[in-house]
Amino acid sequence: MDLAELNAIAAHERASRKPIRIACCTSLGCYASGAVELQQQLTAGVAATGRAENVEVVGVGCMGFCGHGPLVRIEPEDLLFEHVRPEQAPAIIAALDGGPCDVERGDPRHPFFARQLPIVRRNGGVIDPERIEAYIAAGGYATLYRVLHDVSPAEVIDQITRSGLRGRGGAGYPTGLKWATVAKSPGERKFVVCNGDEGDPGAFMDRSILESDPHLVLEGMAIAAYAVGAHEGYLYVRGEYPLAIQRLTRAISQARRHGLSGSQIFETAFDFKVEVRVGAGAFVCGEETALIASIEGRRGQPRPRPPYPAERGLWGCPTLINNVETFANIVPIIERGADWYASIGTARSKGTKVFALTGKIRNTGLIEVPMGITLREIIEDLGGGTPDGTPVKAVQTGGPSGGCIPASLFDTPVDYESLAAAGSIMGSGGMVVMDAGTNMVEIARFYMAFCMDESCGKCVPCRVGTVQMHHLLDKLVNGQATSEDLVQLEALCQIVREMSLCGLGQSAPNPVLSTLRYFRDEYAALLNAPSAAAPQPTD
Amino acid sequence: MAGALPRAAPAQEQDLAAPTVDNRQKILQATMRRHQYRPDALIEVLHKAQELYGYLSPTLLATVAHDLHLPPSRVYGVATFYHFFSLAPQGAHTCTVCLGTACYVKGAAALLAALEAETGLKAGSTSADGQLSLLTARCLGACGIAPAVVLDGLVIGHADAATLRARLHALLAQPPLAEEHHGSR
Amino acid sequence: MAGKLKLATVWLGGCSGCHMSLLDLDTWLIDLAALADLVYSPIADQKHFPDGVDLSLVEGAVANEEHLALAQEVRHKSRVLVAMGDCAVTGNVTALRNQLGAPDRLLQQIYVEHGDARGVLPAAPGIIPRLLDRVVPLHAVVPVDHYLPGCPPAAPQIRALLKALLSGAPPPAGGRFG
Amino acid sequence: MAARTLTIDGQLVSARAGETILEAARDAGIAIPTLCHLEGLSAVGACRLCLVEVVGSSRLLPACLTPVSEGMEVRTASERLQANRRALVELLFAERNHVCAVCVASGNCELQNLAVQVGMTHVRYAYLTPQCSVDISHPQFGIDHNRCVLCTRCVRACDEVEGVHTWDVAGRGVNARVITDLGLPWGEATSCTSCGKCLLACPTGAIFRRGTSVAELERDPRRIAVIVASRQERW
Repeated sequence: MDLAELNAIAAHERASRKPIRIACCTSLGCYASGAVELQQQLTAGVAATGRAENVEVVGVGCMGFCGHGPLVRIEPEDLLFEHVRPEQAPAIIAALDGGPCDVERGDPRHPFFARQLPIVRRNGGVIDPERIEAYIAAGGYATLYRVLHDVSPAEVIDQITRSGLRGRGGAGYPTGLKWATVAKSPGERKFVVCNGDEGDPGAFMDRSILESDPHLVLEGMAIAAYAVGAHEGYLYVRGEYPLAIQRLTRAISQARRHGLSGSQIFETAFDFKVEVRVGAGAFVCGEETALIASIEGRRGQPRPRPPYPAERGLWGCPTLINNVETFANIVPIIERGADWYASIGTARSKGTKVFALTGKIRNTGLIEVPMGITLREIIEDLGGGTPDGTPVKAVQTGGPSGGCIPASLFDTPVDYESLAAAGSIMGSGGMVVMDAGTNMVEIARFYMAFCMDESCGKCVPCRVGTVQMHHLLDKLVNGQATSEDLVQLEALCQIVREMSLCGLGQSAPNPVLSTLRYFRDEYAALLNAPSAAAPQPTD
Repeated sequence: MAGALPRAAPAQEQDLAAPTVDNRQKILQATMRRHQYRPDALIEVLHKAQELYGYLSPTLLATVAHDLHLPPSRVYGVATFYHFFSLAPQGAHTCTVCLGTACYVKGAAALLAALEAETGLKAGSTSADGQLSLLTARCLGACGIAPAVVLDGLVIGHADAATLRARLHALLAQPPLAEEHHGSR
Repeated sequence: MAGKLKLATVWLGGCSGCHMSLLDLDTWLIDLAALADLVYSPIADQKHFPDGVDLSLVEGAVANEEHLALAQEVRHKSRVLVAMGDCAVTGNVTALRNQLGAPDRLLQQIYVEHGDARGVLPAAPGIIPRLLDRVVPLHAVVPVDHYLPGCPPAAPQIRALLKALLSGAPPPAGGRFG
Repeated sequence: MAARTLTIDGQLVSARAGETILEAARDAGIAIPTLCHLEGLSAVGACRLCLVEVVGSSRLLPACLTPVSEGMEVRTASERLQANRRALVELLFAERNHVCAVCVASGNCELQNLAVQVGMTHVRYAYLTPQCSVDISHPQFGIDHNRCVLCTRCVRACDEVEGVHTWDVAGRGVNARVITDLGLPWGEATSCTSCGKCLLACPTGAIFRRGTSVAELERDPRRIAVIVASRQERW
């Protein structure tokens, strides 16, 4: 593969496009709602009405508006249809001629779409994620070509550093700094690992990126490998994401066939071989040292850091570990420059962040917004508030490691520092909206049950402390707790946070601490209360 | 409305043929060979073994340990660490309720309670006749269509108790599946 | 003699070994009698726990309803409460039954299934107290001021504790389980 | 030998480069509590008892794994550390069924000693009272999971010293258990060489030598009759 070939593929792909395009979302949400049958019906309908000459039906990645799926978009008219059933295919085809159509219409200019700034999701809902040609036609792999031929590894790292990109897995460590450390670490053999073990319940950004644009992640990993001097990579994906695994596996073999992965990429001396590793159901494997253990075929138990994986990681070799969304940012940054990227966002949090907006919210789905946008803008403007119009009570960010932010703080801008100051974390991007019907102590117990079940059992404070905290929360929810129990709960939060070995334990108390901080009255109301817990929240 | 998901196992290479009782051992051997019997392939191999046999029997674990030159206790330690691996046969049908945050906030716990009441099973257990396993999942990432339930690999979004009850009845009303469909002993 | 203190010792769910250890203090008990009056104890014939006790040593875990009621009464009427011995401090041997599940099932097994020919559950309301679901240490039901672990605590340890507490000093640290 | 000078609890301490804080402290006579650490085995930093404060680090660091550095300032016994350690020991006592009074290791047990060392007077947490098995299928040794603290010293001794790896950990979280081979009874673990290194490594009474515990001395009074009978034959 050389540049001419790459351009030829892109040109051919563009030339074979038809004037009218019916794009059908085939990502998990829509997939599970019957999108595949819908796509078949649309294809059959187009053929049956003799329009195959100028109409194409394409399966595309996630459009983001998952709560309204299956979604269908017609281009170039930019018509959006929601909740489409397979039997409505003829009506959609009829709509091509401006005919009457009773299929539910969406508004592509709705703030849910209009307020977004797609950078990593730019191809999501646009290209067919199962075809490398579609990615190449959208400019894919041209950046890798340019990097391998015209940019030195040090320059790549410099670009990433100057872009201000920070890890999108949650902690927000400066990506450029991490790359520089791995590049500097001595060693013949180095690895690049993509962390796709998106374990936070309520988060599905990485799944969506992998399902919608797998090559974007692969290209980002290849650039990273070039920059740090690695030749082998692993993509660790949750076993719960079979569709993402399938598309990723297919993407890797396509890239290999086109000489874009493996040996002598773009006929240069650069080799980069990448393998998928499938997780087997362990939240703790999102922690980087546990993830390494899992790739090595062992129990996913973390080990104390330092040494950090950048110095001693996979099989003791320097290893760069970044999250899916982080890698998805690489191509756009190199393509358009660090300055462009650094111009987006806030002083210390640059670029965009993808969030999964779920829970008691009208517009459920995936959004990509610039850093610095306020929680209120996300929840009220994009999200449209609660489905029944009642006030939002709080939003949970960061999953089991994060916290609940009350409505009174919704003017908080979304950036790493502000969310931390509000007692939560950016996390990987889950945002679960809660309304008045949500009992915050129950939510805290829910997360503690999660951490307790997911504790690997290696260190004492996390292994036993989470069980004791859960026990106390259980007593609270059941109205059997005394004020001494509450004191003990808070003390345990501190101990588990300070003494645990890895991030899972260190952050396990966060949901308790943040709900105690903002909703202490709900805890107090449960003390020695004779009645049982508030009823399970309902829709 | 539901779509079937691909199987939750590494699909790196196409297997030559659909697995039958006879060639499962061959397929497993081929998987190990493909990984050059490297110990670090243990989790990949266990994924494949479970996919082929339905669960990881002691014999199967012993074979894997032997062929990958791993201590049996390490194989057992790994197999019991990860939630995906099951050391006991699963039911002919499985019903998995997602208990992720988004589903929880939308009433997944009540949904699970309804299913437990309906089936008489506790979450994580299999009916005595081996027909149904009632399971829970951490988060399927299907938060956009919460609450989500997976019935025999079919994801059902915006699930409600009445619909699920009906679908379960329909599933269980089918003639019982033969033993080899859900792993042999 | 206005300064003489009121001392009580209480026997809940334990083997009485702690009290035996107390008796091992031999002649020092005479010195003790000079310091305090023993107003309630399994080794004294006193039916009701009196008011205004200065120091109570409690042996044994809380295993039945009578223990629970007595523990609460003792706490209420004592200025300083000491959990004496491992059963009071941790539940110890008395709490071993917690691993075997709820007591109803156990009683059924012991008295009916593996019992003598008559095979009946012991039932005498008001005489035989009902077992609690779980055996718990003393501090799980009432606030405890000091802990003296040991099974039993050695006589010199009990003496050191009594000496300190009766003179108003903090008890010596330490003590060992088992 | 490159030397490093550091301060531990205000005391100037000289250590070899590459030594851990724990080693340096012990050489200087400063006791830092440990449980999962055992000289001769790799350090895993799992029990968290040896966490210390190091000036300049926002996190507490495991003394067993943190190498000394020049000018390092370490505090091993701040009030916070003491309180946290005490809590950890209480959590361990609450986790399984540790009944010192009926334990073969009583008086010779690291967990029991730790309780004294950290000043644990009682356990503030709820006893979890799990159902734990006792495995005496091995002819020489037994394991009582009620007394196991999951320090994994047996696992490491078996793997790193004996080189067999009969032991490992199965399950996770509070349900984790040390196991032999495929989780079968120890007596059926064919990889076990009966070397007894796990017994040497165990800090509590979890792994014990059979026939030495209370009421467990194996005797066979019938052999007297056999001896007498055979003597009669000869005479």
